[in-house]
Amino acid sequence: MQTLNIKIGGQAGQGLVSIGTILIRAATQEGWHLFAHQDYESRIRGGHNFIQIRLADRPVASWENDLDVLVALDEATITRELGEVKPGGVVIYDPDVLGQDAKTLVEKPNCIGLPFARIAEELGQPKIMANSVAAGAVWALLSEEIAVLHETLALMFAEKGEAIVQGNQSVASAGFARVRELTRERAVPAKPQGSEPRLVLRGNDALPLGALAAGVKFMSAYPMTPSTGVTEFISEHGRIARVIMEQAEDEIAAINMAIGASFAGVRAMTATSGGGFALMTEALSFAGSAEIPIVVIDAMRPGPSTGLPTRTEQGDLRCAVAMSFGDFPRAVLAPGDVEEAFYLMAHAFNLAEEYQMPVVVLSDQHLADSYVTVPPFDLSRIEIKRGRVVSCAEAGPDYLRYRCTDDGISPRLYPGFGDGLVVTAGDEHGEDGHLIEDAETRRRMMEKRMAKQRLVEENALDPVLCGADEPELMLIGFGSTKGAVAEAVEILNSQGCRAQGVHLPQVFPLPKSLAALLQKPARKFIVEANYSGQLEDLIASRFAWKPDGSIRRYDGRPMNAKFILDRLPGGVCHGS
Amino acid sequence: MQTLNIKIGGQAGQGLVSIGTILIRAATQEGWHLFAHQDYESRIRGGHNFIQIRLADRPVASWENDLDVLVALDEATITRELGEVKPGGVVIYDPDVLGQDAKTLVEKPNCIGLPFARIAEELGQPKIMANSVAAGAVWALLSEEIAVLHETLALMFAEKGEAIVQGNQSVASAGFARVRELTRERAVPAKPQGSEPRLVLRGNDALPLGALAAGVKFMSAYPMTPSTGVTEFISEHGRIARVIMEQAEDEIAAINMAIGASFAGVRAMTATSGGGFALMTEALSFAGSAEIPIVVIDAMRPGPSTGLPTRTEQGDLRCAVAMSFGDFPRAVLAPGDVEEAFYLMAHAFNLAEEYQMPVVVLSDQHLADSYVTVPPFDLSRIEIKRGRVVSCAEAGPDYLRYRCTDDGISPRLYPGFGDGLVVTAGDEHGEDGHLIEDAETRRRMMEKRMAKQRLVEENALDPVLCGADEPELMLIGFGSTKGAVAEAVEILNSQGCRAQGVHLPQVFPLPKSLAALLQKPARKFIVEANYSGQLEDLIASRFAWKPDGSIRRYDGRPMNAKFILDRLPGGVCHGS
Amino acid sequence: MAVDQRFEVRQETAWCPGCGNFGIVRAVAKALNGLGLDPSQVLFVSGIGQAGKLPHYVSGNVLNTLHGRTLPTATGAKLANGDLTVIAVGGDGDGYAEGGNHFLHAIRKNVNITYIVHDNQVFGLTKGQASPRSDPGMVTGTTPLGVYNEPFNPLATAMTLNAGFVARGYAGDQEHLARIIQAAIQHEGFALVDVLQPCVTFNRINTYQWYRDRVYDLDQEEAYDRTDRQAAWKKSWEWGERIPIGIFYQVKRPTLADHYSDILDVPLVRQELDPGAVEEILSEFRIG
Amino acid sequence: MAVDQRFEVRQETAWCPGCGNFGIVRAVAKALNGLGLDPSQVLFVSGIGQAGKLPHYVSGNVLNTLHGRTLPTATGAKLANGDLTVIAVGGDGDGYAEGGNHFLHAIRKNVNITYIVHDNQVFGLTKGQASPRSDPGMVTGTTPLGVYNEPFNPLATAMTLNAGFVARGYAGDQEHLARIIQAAIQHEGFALVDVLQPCVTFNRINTYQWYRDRVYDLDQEEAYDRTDRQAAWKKSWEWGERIPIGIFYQVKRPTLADHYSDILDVPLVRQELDPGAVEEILSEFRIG
Ligand SMILES: Cc1ncc(C[n+]2csc(CCOP(=O)(O)OP(=O)(O)O)c2C)c(N)n1
Ligand SMILES: Cc1ncc(C[n+]2csc(CCOP(=O)(O)OP(=O)(O)O)c2C)c(N)n1
Ligand code: SF4
Ligand code: SF4
Ligand SMILES: [Mg+2]
Ligand SMILES: [Mg+2]
Repeated sequence: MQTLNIKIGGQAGQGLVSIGTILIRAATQEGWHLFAHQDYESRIRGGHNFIQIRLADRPVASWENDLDVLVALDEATITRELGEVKPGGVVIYDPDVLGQDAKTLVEKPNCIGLPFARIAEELGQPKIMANSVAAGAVWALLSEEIAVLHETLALMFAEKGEAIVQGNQSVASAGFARVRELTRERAVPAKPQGSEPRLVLRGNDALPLGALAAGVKFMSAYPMTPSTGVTEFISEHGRIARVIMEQAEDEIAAINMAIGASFAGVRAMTATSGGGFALMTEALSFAGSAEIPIVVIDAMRPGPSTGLPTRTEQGDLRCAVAMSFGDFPRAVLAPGDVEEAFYLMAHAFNLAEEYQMPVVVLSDQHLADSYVTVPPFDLSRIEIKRGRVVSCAEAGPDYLRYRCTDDGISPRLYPGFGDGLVVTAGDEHGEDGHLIEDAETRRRMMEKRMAKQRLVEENALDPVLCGADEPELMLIGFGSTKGAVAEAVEILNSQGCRAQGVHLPQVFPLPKSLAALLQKPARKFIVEANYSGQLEDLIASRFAWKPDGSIRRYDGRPMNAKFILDRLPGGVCHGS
Repeated sequence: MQTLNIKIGGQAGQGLVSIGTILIRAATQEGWHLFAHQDYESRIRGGHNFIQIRLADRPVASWENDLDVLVALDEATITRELGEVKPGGVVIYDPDVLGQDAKTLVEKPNCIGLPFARIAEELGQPKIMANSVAAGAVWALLSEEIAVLHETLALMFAEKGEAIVQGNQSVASAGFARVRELTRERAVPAKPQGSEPRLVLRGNDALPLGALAAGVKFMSAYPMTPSTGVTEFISEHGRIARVIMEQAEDEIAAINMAIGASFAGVRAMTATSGGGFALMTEALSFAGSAEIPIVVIDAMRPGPSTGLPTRTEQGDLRCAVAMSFGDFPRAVLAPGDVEEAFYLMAHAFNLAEEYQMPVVVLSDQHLADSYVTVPPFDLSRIEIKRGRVVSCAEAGPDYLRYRCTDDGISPRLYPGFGDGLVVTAGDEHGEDGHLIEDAETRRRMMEKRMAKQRLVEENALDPVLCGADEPELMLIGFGSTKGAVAEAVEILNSQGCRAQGVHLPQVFPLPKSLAALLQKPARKFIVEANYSGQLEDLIASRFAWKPDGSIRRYDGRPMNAKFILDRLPGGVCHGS
Repeated sequence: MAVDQRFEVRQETAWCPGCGNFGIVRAVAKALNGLGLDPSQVLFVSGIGQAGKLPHYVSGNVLNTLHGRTLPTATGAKLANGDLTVIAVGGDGDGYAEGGNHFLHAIRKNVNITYIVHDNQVFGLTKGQASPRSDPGMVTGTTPLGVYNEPFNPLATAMTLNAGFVARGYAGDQEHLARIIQAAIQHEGFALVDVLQPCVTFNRINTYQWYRDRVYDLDQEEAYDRTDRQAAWKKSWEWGERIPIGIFYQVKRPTLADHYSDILDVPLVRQELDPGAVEEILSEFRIG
Repeated sequence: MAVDQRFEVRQETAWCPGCGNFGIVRAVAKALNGLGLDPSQVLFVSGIGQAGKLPHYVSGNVLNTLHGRTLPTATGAKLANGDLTVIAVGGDGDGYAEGGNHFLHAIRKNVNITYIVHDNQVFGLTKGQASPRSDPGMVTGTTPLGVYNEPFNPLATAMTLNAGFVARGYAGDQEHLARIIQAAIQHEGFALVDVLQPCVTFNRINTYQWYRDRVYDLDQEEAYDRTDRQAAWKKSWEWGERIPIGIFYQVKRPTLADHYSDILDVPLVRQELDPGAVEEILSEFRIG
């Protein structure tokens, strides 16, 4: 596999994302597959951020440490990240922003000074076009032709008019020419094969797209990084998709509004993170008791408390599974990549409606903000299953919202859709939804609701496997570690170690099929991005089982294959 | 053991608690030990409630099913509870409130009609004194002398003046005389031995008493059954104890107010239940991150959602342990009886302050509302350990709130108590409390905080054992099932089954010493009042272990020995 | 009032005999019958408390949600199906303590619902603690030396938030209350009806007698102009010898549904779900 | 203003260059220096948002708590140690959206704290979504067709809740703002200072220029009587051509600490903890 790692570092507000987006789109157009992750601080201007793009000639799902190209828009990029550049890698920096010490650091071969803003201005363009200068400069290391980059700029700035397009193209050409000239002896990578259409998008695009495909009609949310992208996506596309996205005064209002809408008969959701998710605990329990479908996206970030708002972690798993006073049925899904995010999000609505319960979809900052190229989604795979719903005709005046059935699922009636009255309560209730106090009805209702939990477990999504079939080493993870684990497994196998990756797209209830995997004779490690081993505890409590070891990251930074491999004990594999 | 079960049933507002209290106090005075539990609906008037008092000649900690005496203030008591009366048991009912069908039911020997209100009125006293008539009537089955009952009434009504005292005494005498006359051939039980002073109180008295003994100075809460008793207790005694109890607008405000007070340097707490506890999730995580001590009482009731507000369950264990986005140290205590409630509550404050973390004390409606007689508390056992606090002199201007230490515990300074500034944040922070973004500090701070969790685990309270030392059968429980388990174990041992009870006063982190117990060769059952086996899951996740069976109750009613014994599989004991 | 009697009041309740809630539930039924509505087209959303039980005692669909969460829940339901007549019901603790934030913001959103608050000035169901509406000095389980917080004025607050319909009823005057509730339902937008409700068990201050001596109908005031917000705000502070009831303030403002009118041409709940509809949006992310 | 300079403003911040927050933090330092306070006796309690970072940039004790939870946290701290000067700081989202309920009830409690709201009319830290203070029509990430909710008027609301001190400052006028903050700190009871704060990144409507053209000092109005609540409430609606700043309303009301005066004769934090003190209460439960 040919891969190429480009990191663009700078302050918030300097246009990192713009440069990144231009390059991502152009590279995809050129035929590259890519994975690009973002690292930013909890501030609007200043600080030190980066976007890191990994290009490859086949699909990639994680990032690599060593850089082929480093683009520095600020001094910190040089002082902090220069060490990550591979021998032979290229550094492009803006000399106008470097202090004397940093300047000394770049007095090396392959370090190219390029005053991005100055170049733009010299060409009579506004400073902000520095972004295109930088993009052009990087492009020179990727291609001998600037055409695709120009095309990309034309598409991206089309709305702003011809002058802007041309301005951007001209400054990009300047950056391109300058770097091409200085790196003439350097070969550009072979142009990747294949030019089938692709999507390039982030988790925060794929999740709301999945929701829209599933027919979500109502969302309410309160902004919270890194879930805000989902919220703004639905807001932005609300008119086209005919969906209401109503900003709430707080997360409590958000989820309760969505519950109200769902009760009335539409697919409804909310999205939040950490503290906001915590505030939804009570309402989630209400949805469980009242048997109202609801889908909640929790985009995880490092806690406890406000923690590191813009970083990544998988530390909400325990509470997603446990949050509840009292027991009620639920499912917790944990997509591992952009494609899974899309399809699982649609699946979440089916689960929620078929079992009339809350479903939590765990995302995290790494999934939310990382771009990846994927084949176009297959919308025919999205099946909308609204569960057991009574038609107007069937719903006679003796309709019972909580009618006891064999499987615990009572037929739903949307209020106003028949003569029957829909009576719902979070207090314990009888089949008619009115409040009860007696022990017998209580027992029956608990059993009815929890019968659904058993069904959910029986139909739980199976683990997604990769690597060797009869492994000597098994790496088990969930959510956004999927790509890192897969790559680690691939590397291990290439080194002769029979490794297998086990990704759990559904973390609660865990699929029974996991039991068989756990009994395989391999040495097993659990890989997760939290301190205490929340997945490990979950598996332990379900299967009374402990792994041979665990690999955990809790500094707010995303996993990758190297992180995992570095932490595997020596000699863990016979092959290696 | 001689025991005697008295149930008084009637509507809310009919004075059940008054009758119960009179009898409880008088019986205690007479030398009885007792356990009395309450069963009531979520309404203020009407419905069907009862209070059930078990008298015994030695300490008892749970209730029994079969009744020696049933007092019916309403018809439902007859129609629903008559079947619980033992052969030979006595029924005292008010004929004025029975319909024809119920009247037929009480046409039996040992059923005594006594128009309580009418008797009071005939004696020229107000209707409300019906309570004392009923108390007198029951007393006639306990004692040949009314003196102690009169004394009790005198003490209880002293504040209301001599006329009221005498009125109550005279009507009590009337009830007493009437029943004595009709049951002359019936022997009263032997007067119990021992007349050392005792306390008679409920969990909802013992918990706030423990807090006051521990020096709590600030409480904020929002009313919620069954925790409200704690709140009102502190309110009522606030002036004497010099404690502020401030009613908050909601539970979020309540816990945050308490956190603010604790930060400023006082012992602070809140109390809540179910949904209110859920709403505190975010703040608990903040206290974990900012390392602010806080004690939260969660008085459990059956969920999910509003559930059965006035009933009992142990369904919040999972969330007490797990509630958090991100990992932070905490302890969860679960007193099993009134004495333990008192001492553990004081212990909770020590834990919170020594480890600078949140501590949850799980109570439940059964513990909260049940009266029991106990020896006077030994206040000399209450040691106040405020943890590592910097004195004014030590706190120089370079004070660091989150100084990294070997054990993770940073010396606390109360703001305003020295030159140093106390800087605290729920965002990830450095030793100085200011916000950070870097991975290294983040990692260090996580490790610092979680080091405390290990210490808490090492110092965890050991299981409290009862019964056989080398058991063939082990019953494991936590919280308010303690008495029921102990009695079941006692009965089993008396039947030749070597049973042992294991009560866990600390459920998180679980004590390591539990591991050894789990390895004993006995057959082990987990006894808990929830549907899904939350304690079982917790033990499983910690020790990768599963019990031989589980006994669970989830209809909102309290466990007792019979419930447990009925559910033990036949032949589980060689002895039995 | 019309003769239609489709809305029935249940006999069995969990309320105390004599409670003001009975007057409210009867007024609600009367108002709905008077409007000729069909119970299956009416949705009650209620919180937790004695007041929150009302929907269980009168015909209609019921969404009995959490303590304090009536308003966002009702807002969501109304946006999903604007054909439903949505009536939110709760106590003063529910609405002004636990639910205070939603009170502010539901008004700002101006969703077309009616909000009836049973204002008994105590937390009834939890046995009589102070509510934001308790009069200063009231002794309760949490205020042994009497209530000291400034009482919350829901009418003045609603007007400050520019609510379009702000009224007060009295549980002891069912006819008047029914008329106000009808007007509230007919008002397009958020309509607050705060109802003075004697709690015979826990509130020994604000009793039937107390109210009877004080309550008067605003309509009796010749000069009263219910479109003058400034004057209405001032009026809402009258609380002593005389206590006005009636519609304090009414103006028409655009509702939340108006903002979403292009989406809500068909109620959300009647719109088709079609995965294919996402194709257009997906194209933004397609390259090549 | 006095020469004491014990309160210093940190150079390094996470704010955007030119942000109105700089004016606020400098005014805060100036006010505190002017009052001759000692940083160790001042406690800042802040929420989450750009505004919530302020305490990290000026000398003093800091309790940087959760988004929206400044006021109850500050209330608890003040009750525990009344010797501390407690200043709560947060954004308009923090205080009027997430924290709306606490805003209502902290005012009702009238605890002696100063509450400074950085009112930039957007959610800054989460990148510019609408806040309750956004002007109608403002296009943001969550309101692509413009804000439609009725804007929240914090001054009018505070007065409706009978706050004893209600003021508005402007980040562009540090001198004036510092004076107001001093008056707020000196006021015994809850004091609200809502500060108009340009957000140069996300708010393109309410800019420095926009404010400069509109803002005027209430003190310049001869006839203005800041003890007349009715008039002050009316004044607070002036928002257009002219925007008043200054102290809108000020009266003295008993504070929360007054209610607890017998307990608070010594600050809670300085009281002895003695298990023996519970003996008297225990005796109620003793029999025999
Ligand atoms: C989150 C939460 N907190 C507290 C409670 C307990 N609770 C139930 S009803 C109630 C107050 C009732 O007062 P109000 O809303 O005025 O209704 P009322 O009973 O007076 O009609 C409270 C505090 C609850 N159910 N949920
Ligand atoms: C419970 C919770 N919800 C949401 C957030 C995310 N959040 C952080 S700051 C903020 C809003 C900031 O707006 P404002 O309070 O006006 O402060 P500003 O940044 O404008 O100064 C939000 C929504 C959070 N931290 N916690
Ligand atoms: S407690 Fe008060 S409000 Fe509740 S039902 Fe009884 S009288 Fe009515
Ligand atoms: S985003 Fe706005 S409020 Fe935040 S620092 Fe930047 S200019 Fe100031
Ligand atoms: Mg009430
Ligand atoms: Mg703001």
